[in-house]
Amino acid sequence: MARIGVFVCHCGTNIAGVVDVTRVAKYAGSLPGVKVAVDYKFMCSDPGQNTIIDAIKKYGLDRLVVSACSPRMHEATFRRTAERAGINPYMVEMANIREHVAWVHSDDKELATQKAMKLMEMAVAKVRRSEALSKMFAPIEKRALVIGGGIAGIQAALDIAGAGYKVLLVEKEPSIGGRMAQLDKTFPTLDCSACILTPKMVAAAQDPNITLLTYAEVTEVCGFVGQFEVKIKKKAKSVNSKCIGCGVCTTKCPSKKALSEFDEKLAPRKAIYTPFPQAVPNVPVIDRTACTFFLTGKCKICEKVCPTGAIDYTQQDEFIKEKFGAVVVATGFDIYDHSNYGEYGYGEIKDVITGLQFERLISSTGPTAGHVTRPSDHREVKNVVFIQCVGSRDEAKKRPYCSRVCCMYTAKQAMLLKDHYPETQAYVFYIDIRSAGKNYEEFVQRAQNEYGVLYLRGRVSKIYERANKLLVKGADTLSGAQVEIEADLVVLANGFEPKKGAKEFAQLFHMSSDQYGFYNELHPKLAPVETAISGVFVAGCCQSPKDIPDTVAMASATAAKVCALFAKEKLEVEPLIAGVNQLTCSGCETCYNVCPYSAIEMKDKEVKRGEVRHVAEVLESVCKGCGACVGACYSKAVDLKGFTDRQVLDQVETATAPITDN
Amino acid sequence: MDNKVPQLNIVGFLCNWCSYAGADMTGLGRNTYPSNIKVIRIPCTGRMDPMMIIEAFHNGADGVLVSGCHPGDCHYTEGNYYWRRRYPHLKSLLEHFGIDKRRFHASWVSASEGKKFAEVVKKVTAEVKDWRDNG
Amino acid sequence: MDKELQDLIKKLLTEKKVDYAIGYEKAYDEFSTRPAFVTSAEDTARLIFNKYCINNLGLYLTKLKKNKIALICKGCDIPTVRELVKEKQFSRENVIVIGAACDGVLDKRTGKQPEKCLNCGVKQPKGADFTVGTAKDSTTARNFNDVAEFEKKSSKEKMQFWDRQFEKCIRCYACRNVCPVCYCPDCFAQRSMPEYLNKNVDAEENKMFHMIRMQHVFGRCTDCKACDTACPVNIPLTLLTKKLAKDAKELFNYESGADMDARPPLSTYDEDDPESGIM
Amino acid sequence: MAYLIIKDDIKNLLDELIKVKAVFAPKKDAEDTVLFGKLASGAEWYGDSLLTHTTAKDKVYLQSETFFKIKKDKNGVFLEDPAEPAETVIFGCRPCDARGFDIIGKLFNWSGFVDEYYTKRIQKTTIITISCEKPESTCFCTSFLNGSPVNSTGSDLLLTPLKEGSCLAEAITAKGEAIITGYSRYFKEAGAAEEKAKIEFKTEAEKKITKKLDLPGIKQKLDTSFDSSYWDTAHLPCVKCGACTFVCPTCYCFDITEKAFDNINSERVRSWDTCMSELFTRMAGGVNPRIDTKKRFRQRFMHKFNYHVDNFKEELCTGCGRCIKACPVSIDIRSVIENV
Repeated sequence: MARIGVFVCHCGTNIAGVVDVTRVAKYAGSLPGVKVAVDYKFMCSDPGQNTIIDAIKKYGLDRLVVSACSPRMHEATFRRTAERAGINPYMVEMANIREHVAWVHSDDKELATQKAMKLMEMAVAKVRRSEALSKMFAPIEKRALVIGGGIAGIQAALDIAGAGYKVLLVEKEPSIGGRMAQLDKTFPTLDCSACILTPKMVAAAQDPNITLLTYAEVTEVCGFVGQFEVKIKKKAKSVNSKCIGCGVCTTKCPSKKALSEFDEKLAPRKAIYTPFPQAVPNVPVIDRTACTFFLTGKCKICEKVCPTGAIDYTQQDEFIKEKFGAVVVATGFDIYDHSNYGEYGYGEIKDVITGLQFERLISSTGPTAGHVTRPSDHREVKNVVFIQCVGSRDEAKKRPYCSRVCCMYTAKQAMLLKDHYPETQAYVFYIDIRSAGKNYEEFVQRAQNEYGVLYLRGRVSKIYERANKLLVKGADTLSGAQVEIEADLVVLANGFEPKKGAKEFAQLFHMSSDQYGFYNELHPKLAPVETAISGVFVAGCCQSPKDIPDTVAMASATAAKVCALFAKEKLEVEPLIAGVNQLTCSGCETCYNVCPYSAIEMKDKEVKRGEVRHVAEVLESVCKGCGACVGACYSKAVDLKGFTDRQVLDQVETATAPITDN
Repeated sequence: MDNKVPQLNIVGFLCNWCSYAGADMTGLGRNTYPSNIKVIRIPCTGRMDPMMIIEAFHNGADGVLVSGCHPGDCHYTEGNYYWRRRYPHLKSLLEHFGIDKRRFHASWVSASEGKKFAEVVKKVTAEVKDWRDNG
Repeated sequence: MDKELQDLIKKLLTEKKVDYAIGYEKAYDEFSTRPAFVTSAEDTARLIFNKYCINNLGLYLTKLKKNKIALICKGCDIPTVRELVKEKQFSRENVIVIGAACDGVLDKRTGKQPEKCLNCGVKQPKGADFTVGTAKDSTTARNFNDVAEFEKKSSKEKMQFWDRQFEKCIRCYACRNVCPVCYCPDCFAQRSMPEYLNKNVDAEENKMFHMIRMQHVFGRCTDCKACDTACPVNIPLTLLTKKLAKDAKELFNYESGADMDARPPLSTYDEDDPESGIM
Repeated sequence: MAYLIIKDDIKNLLDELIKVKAVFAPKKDAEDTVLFGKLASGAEWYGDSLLTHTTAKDKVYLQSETFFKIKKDKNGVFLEDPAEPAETVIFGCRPCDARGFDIIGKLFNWSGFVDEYYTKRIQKTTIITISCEKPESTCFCTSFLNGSPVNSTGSDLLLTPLKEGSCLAEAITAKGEAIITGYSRYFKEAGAAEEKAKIEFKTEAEKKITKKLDLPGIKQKLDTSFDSSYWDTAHLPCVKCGACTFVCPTCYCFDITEKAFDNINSERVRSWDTCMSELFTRMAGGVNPRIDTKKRFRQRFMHKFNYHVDNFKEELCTGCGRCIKACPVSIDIRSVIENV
């Protein structure tokens, strides 16, 4: 006979403010098999857990029900509590009376209490059928995959490698560096972006534990934590390993059709190119969509000029398949495309540029060597209008979130402009200034007070092109006046959005993403770098917009998580897996056909003395416990530990029975 | 709709990874919904044996909701695709046996769709109530 | 035709191609036949084939798994063989399918042709290893009109209809036991841990048995009507099995036992499957 | 003393009985199934079929009988008896069905043990039987001692249809007598001519039953054929469903289970079981002495025509032939035992 203890948590007033917890505990006490039922302010606290441990000892309990918050929050906590008191950790069930009751039924305390009683009763019904399960272990491939070679990926790779583990760093572009490499200076210190990034890029390239794989993409993922199997496409570079990076090919290449991605399409680039001079690795690739040879069959100049014979036009995309124990996803962001902002000219006005384009213009490595000129006629500029919140905080454009860095980078850009051209005037249209961060507010104040940047609180309603100028019409809501500024250049503070294809990429790992496509962390506060997929971590702006220090911190956090995982000898895995009762198995192979992990094996086996039958068997180390086999088996021969038919049926039975509360 | 619908029993089967987490999110966002639904956590909609739903109706459930990850988002890759096939078949079979269409529903609710979960529960409760009140 | 059949089987048995021949023999009166298991050439004289041969003998394949069998099949029984081979219950090499041309059978209870014979496209069997006799297929195609008609009823009417039927049910399990695809070693209906179904016989419990059985045979049931004709209290199970066939066709474009290569509809999926009203 | 009742008055009699008792009689439904159903009026009685699809056995020996209800809570376990059975009339069953009650009645009162559930019900039940005018090809009641289309064993009142649109009514027991005296306006005394007509009726009807089994001979054969190779092949067509046993007027095997409604309320229920089912002899731990289908098949015939005869000096069969008709593969009980 089961000896069940029921522990009802108040969660301060979170639960107790809505649910009559003493009534829930009293009702629990009336249920068959329940030996003790108590309520307590915070069950998860130390004294709370000790209450449970004491009760286990005093009443000789062998299973527990904790009526508290979501099992996703504290199931692990109470399983450990049970274990400490000598009970099998899988003899614990939680009734979620916080997220599923108190917080959602606060409008009727009586109904909420009744539901809490019912959910508790269902958990009691389930735990009555629980079975002791023993822990299982799986091997760990102590090698990490870092996807994305921006500052987040580089930092994560360096940290993991620093701890002595091997890392494969995969980057889609020909060079690592990412967005940060495109920036001129960084706020709030105004130090040169390249100066602080380049050493890290080089360090990554030189670290013996890091393997760089640029111009490559992840195409397929299977497996699970400790044992991910990842297929990676190495795109054909058309340049082989003999390349010494002398750059002659790029200089001599006659093609000028393509626009430089690195320079945000402000300048042409060659068909054979390295994205920027400091690229790592310093090996060019041929853009086959722009190369004269690939387009017309004639040219081959690069091949002729290459001193080492590194050009290989016959190279093919290559696929490799490798195993990793953990994955850091740092795939970065795109900036919002403002072409659906009618008021800013639908992206058709040449001299309305993005913030990132401005970075390239003002960067000494940029297409204009740091001279801020108008893209349309290359004239120098005098009046520059900056507009904030483009594709941020805009419900109408389905971008209601704040991109967090635009206020800061606008201030920085306005200051840089003034530094370069003291005679220019910068205007900033803003909604609010968000400058939370160390030395951030001071930085914005400097822009206004020392650099004379004119901040106008309001939105721009229209930009007209008139007589080689841009007429910017807007409202200054502080003075209440309509303003019109004759500008030479308009710089938009485009917000961040998920990288194109982010959702498809998420599906490779079965990560969830939010409605915009930013990847979901496991918990917004307590697990900000983990994902719902164990062993997959997220860093940087693929999770949400953030600045460089936050990105670096997050990257290092993922590295810490990966290292903590790799430090273990073996991986403890949940024993909640499927099992086949071969006596009742009819050998129809339905389970074998539906298993997503190929964790079912069909065997001819002697199931009874003298009776050999074709039956299914679960490969325990491969099964992930999804239960697809259970849902499909009509012989009812497969069951899922922790979610057995008996448990579910008893929950159903209890859910539909009336409350017998007296 | 009114969140108070007495004497109506709805059993909800939610997958652990998306919909259960989504329902948690409903709580975090303090969105309210009718309290008739009693949730049973399952690992995946692929685990959803149609027998369990038949048993629920047999035991006197007025309505059943099964909710899982959006197609393509299944934590276990394919479970919800199998469910997406079982659902129309089962719904049609149940209706043939006289279990009204309004009593059996399915939804996709992701871990971030707390608001959607509340909407789904409201809609399901309203449909079941409509069945009970209007036959 | 009986002679031709007997000679063929005699030959197969003499040449030791098969251990058993499963056919029909006369039962208790001239209007009834029953399955006959013949193992020797001398014994073949009792084999007959006529319009009272209503049983689907495919049922016995799962009971004699280890043997080589010559099985006499009407055209409508052959999908059963395919389905069982597909479900790995029998190896196709171990069964010789002898198709018997059939002009339609008579239900011994009513003395009438069942509906399936009126619109039969396989009176001349298709997919048999040997065929005996000739018959002309019906000119009208199989249709789901009767099911569609039933579907028009309100859910309340449907429930009342089935409640009345399952009030009659005595849970003798004849329907399950004659079903060729109900071959589970231990049917859910007789389990006790967990007890999916109570042993208690009442209309509700009976209905649940039938609902679950119908769900379990979905996409596998070949609508052979064996259960319908087996029912000692005339519950029109055909209304259910035909519904399964209709749904398999309409929802998944699948026909049980028709195509050896098609995966059963619930053991596969397509990423582009319709959402079917999922919220 | 015999009486006559006009056929038209039978419906009136039923209408009156309905007012005071639960009356079960053959009713035909939309699927042409004829079963014993509770009558709401005498007009619902369907008298044109020989045998109903199932017997009237389930009106006395319920397919699922609740022994008691159980309520379990913190204060203990409480049992509650089921409601008392109602006064019942089974109208229009056949002599073979009625004889079934006699046979299983002996079992439920065997060597001093009284099954109170069966006994209570049969005591409150009046069985009104109608003699068979047109026996069918599956009938073989005359093989049994006393077996006949006009046999009265197990009946309280026997009606034998005579040619003139009336029935001869013979009270067999006091319960039958009570019907005649209680509703005397429908009955008038019969004369010698009617008594003679009944004998003619019997001769005519028995003539139609062509199959006669040598039961003592069969019993002798069965005594020595337990290990006969006959069973190896005889069982092959059998699909091991329970149709034959569930339509049988004499099969009495049962299973006792508990039906739980929730954590608090449950019932202990006795339900019919069938020796054809693998579950029937499965024991805790999984051992099953009759796992072979052959053994289960053999058991049914051995029980009916051998073991039961040893214990009760009569066969566990009345020759109604329902099992032959209900069998999905048309297995004929007569030929199975004859061919041993």
